[in-house]
Amino acid sequence: MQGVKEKALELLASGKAQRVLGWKTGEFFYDLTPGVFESAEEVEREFEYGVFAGANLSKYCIAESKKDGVTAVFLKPCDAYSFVQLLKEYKVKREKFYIVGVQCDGMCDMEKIRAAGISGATAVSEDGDTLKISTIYGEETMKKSDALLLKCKTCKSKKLVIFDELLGEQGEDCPESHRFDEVERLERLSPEERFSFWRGELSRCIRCNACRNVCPACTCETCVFDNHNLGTDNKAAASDFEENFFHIIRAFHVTSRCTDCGECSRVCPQHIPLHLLNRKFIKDTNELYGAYQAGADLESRPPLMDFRKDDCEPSVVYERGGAKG
Amino acid sequence: MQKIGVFVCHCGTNIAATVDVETVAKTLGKEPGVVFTTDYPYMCSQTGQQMIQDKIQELGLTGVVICSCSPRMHEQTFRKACHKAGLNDYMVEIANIREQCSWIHKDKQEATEKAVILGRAAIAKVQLNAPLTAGTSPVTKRALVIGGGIAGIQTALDIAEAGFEVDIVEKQPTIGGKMTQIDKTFPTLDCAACILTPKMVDCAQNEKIHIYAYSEVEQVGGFVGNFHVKIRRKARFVNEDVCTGCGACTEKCPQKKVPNAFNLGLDTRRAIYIPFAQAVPKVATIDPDYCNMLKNGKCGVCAKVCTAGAIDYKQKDTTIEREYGAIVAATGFNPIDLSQFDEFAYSKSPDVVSSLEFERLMNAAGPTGGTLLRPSDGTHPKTIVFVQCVGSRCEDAQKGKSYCSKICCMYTAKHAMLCREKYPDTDVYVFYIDVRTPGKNFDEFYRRAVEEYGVHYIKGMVGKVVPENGKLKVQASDLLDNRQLHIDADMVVLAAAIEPDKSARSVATMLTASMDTNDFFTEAHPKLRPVESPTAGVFLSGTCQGPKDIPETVAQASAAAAKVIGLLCKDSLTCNPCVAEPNELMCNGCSNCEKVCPYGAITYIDKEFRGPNRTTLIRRVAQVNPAVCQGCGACTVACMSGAMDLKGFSNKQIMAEVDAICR
Amino acid sequence: MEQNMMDTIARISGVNLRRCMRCGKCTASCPAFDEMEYHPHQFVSMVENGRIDELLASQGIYTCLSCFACVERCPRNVEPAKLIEAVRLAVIRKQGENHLHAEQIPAMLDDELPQQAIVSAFRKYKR
Amino acid sequence: MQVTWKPTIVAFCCNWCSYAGADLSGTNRLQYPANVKIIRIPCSCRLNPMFILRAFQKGADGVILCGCHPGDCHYTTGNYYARRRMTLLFSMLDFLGIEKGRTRVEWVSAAEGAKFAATMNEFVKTITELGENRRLEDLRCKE
Repeated sequence: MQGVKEKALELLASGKAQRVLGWKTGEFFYDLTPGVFESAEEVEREFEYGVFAGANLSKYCIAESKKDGVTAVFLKPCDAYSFVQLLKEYKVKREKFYIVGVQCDGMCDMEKIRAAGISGATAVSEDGDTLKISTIYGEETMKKSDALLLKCKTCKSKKLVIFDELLGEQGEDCPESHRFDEVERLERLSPEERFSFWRGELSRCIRCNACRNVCPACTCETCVFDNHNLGTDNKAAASDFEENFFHIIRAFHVTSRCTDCGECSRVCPQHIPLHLLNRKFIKDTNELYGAYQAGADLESRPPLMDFRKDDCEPSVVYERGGAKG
Repeated sequence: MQKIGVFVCHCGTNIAATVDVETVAKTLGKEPGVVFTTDYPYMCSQTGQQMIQDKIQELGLTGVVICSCSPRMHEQTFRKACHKAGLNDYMVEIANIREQCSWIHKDKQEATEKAVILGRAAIAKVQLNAPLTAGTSPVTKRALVIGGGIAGIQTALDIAEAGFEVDIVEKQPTIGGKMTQIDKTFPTLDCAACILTPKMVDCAQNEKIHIYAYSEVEQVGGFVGNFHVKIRRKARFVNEDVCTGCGACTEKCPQKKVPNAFNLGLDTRRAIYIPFAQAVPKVATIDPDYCNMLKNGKCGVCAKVCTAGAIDYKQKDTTIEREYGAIVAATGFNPIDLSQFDEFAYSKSPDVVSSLEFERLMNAAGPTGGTLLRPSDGTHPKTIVFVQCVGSRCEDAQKGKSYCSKICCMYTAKHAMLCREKYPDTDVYVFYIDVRTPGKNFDEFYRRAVEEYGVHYIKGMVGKVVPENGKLKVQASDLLDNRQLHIDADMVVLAAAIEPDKSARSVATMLTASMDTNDFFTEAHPKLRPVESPTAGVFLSGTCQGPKDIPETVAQASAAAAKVIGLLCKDSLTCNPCVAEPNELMCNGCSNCEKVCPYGAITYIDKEFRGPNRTTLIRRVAQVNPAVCQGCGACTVACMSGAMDLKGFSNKQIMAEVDAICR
Repeated sequence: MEQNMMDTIARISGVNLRRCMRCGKCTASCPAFDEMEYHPHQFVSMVENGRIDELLASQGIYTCLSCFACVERCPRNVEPAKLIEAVRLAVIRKQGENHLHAEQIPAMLDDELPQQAIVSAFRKYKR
Repeated sequence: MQVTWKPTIVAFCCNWCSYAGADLSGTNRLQYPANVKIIRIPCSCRLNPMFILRAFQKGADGVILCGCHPGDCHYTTGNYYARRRMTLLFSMLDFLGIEKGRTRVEWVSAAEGAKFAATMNEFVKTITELGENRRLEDLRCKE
């Protein structure tokens, strides 16, 4: 997407925004991290947008919302859902933001590029469906679709649910995202197989809390797992139980609030597919209580804070046998 | 660390036979914080209680655990006893070792082990207990009655009688409700107006009662004892204080073609009107849908003829705000819309009427001056067919109601009887499915209609009514005779089902009072608390709670008034101290708790907090109104961070119990 | 046997007989009342009381017009017409017990009768 | 070893219906195993999923929640929320491969003493068949 950096400069120059929330290069060129820019010089020097701008900026809006003046923020479709959810929970103030909706056709994962046998990359650019990769050994190309982040492969929607200005075209929901395929696959397994799958995954957890810190739905002042007074604090993955406990409760706490932005899995240094826990809850909610997308609007009641008198009984879990049909 | 005393009750042999109480007492003595244990045959006896009190004072106990029967039995007893000894009520925990241990187990060892564990859980909990004091909230000594029908009138009169101020809000221009439209009342056949209008006048003249007619409740805030209500007074375009009710305007108004709602559209009235002669307040109202002056500024006749100068075409709706201690819902009923029942030709023939329309046709103040005439041609009907259960007991929710409307059997008997009495030359048929006449002198009344007045009661139903050559061809079944009947009737009267007034739903929402699927208000307990809503401070009067006849309505109205008086007599209300409480430092202002609160007890405020480096931060945090909170705990689970906690059943306490049990 | 038939008819028709509150609106609505010896409300009670054989032998089941007035009007959704249809089906299912034997038919044939009607009758009532 | 093991079962009962139902089964002397221990909570909606996991951590083998029948909640809506929360939580536990029989919700009114006892007998039987809770245990909490 061209013009993101230019838009940042334009917004600062016109005074529409006092600062810009965007991306800048991190440790490595493929490691774009969120950054706040207050002057044109900073933007010129550090602002960067490209195929590695996977980071969801909406959580950073919480901090910016507390500052004076207007912050311009670039939101991709999945980030926009998170932003609306934050708005719904009063974590950000709408008038504090000038939202530039950025249409997005997926962000890339350096590890996928490496996995394709390309090493020593120094720069990556996109040309339509093709990625051009400069390496110390020369130029390489690969199909962009093969390098997409996990979350982008199963993109749920290209619709920008909130913006003041659009870069690119407004998009649509992607009903064919197949985002629940993996959940369904697991549901079809026997409980023993599922148990060993999840033990295998969760036992790698090092309790670095990256998933919690990046999650736009994890916005508590004090996380329940940091609450010493309550006796629920636990800081280290000291036993199997605590790994389970942390991830079950975290997923439960974001149920009907998680927009499925996929950041948890993107940032997990241990590559635990945490998004599957969230998607399991989303899938169950959709199936049992009707389709619901967190962050799609400001008015609807989240399913967990709502009920119908003829809701199914919890015993439905035994009947469904974990998987429907 | 608490100093805990543990008292194990034998309950005679009820507990001691299966639980080794001595062992329990001895084992629990080893628990941390326990400074005293004992067992005693009857803890709840005077001596038992005295022993607890003595030990509290002697040892300076800060917590007491009593292993005895269910807390549902004696929690209050023991709390009171400890209170007398200076220990806070909420520092007492009961371990239920009778109902949930000794009575259900036979093996003494097993039961003893379980009793110890239950005792441990109670000790673990009491370790974390904190003294709680019940707060109080003041009571505004004024009641609001929503709806000014016979139910609302009776409730208001009774409350006023006890010396409290009452406001009646009625959406129609006059109070009186449905009963004003009724001709005679069963089973005594006295005239409805004759018994109702004196009560209406009493309301108007009672200094304690304030009538806001032609008004609607717009917003309700607050809670029991402290409701804050906005009432919208709709513009009458007539100054209520100045109008004398002389009626000159209603005679001179040139717009004569307005369907008369009071007579259910069977005749017409003017654009400026007084619904009926005995209206209270007796003031004129301009119907803005028909008044030429209001519609296009041409006319002004009423202003010219009004010697009092009461007409005010520029009048606007106004809103008044009032404080109340209690609210009574008396929103009443309406007959259902009969247009769904085209087999009875209700919309095709004016001679097919609803029972309420029939009341007007029989009434001396009605469109025919009390002579029963067919609406179509003004002739006297010779054959009249009454159809019962039209829309009642109907499974099809699109058309009717599944319930029995309760009053139709009796009023139909009344109608049939009155017809035969006034016009002995008429043939009267009543088609019934069942005749339901429970009530004092009710069945006698129905039998009189059959035996003395010769009304033809036929067990069966009318299948269809076809208007043909000025007659109504009625095809019906006679099940006892296994015949199909064909009657050429002059008039057909349909006993329409009754349903709650449409406004009830929005009133219930404002009051956070619950309703059933038929939109009747739900009572707090179907048998034991029939005139109270589950929402504290909201009471139910009349048909808004379920179908009722006049005597039942009046009885319930007085019952609701008694409940209101009981509440308003108190200067303050003691609140349940086991309520939710947010930790503001941890609250993240997400509003999830507010969404699940059934009482609207949670609000949010922006509050200043000290930030890092001497800065201040403004954060949105939850506030719980302890007078409104009932302590269900729904919010505590909706709160992710655990900022919201429930006093008396805190997260920590419950987890301590879990730990003690699973240990 | 009776119980069996009752269940079969209830199953074919999908009618819940217990819903009937004996109001008689079905019979009141029936345009073919005079043509039937049993009337819609009786169908309901007869099936419920196990008087199936009488129903099966009744000519009335063929005079029912299937106009569905009773279904439309029934306040309890009992749907008597569906019951009558089920009884007719039950008669058809009792194939062998039919009124005519194949060999009786030629004598009764009439030149005007369309060939197709005869064939379909055979198909319908074959053993 | 196999013979002596008896499951530990925690039953969370709402104060208004199920706790009273449990009392009634006591009053009627209806037996159920002693391994069931009841914790009184004001309403089924007070049950935080953390409590359930905590119970498993500390060695419970089964957890059951009893509340008023839907529509009969003392607080009008509490059990409706509890129903959704528990449905989703149980489904998640199943998704993680935890035996789904270990958790259960049952609606028991104050008049259903017999149902309470029957439910507990049945639940204890189920848990006994499932055996010790291994998949959601915390070895540090075991003796």
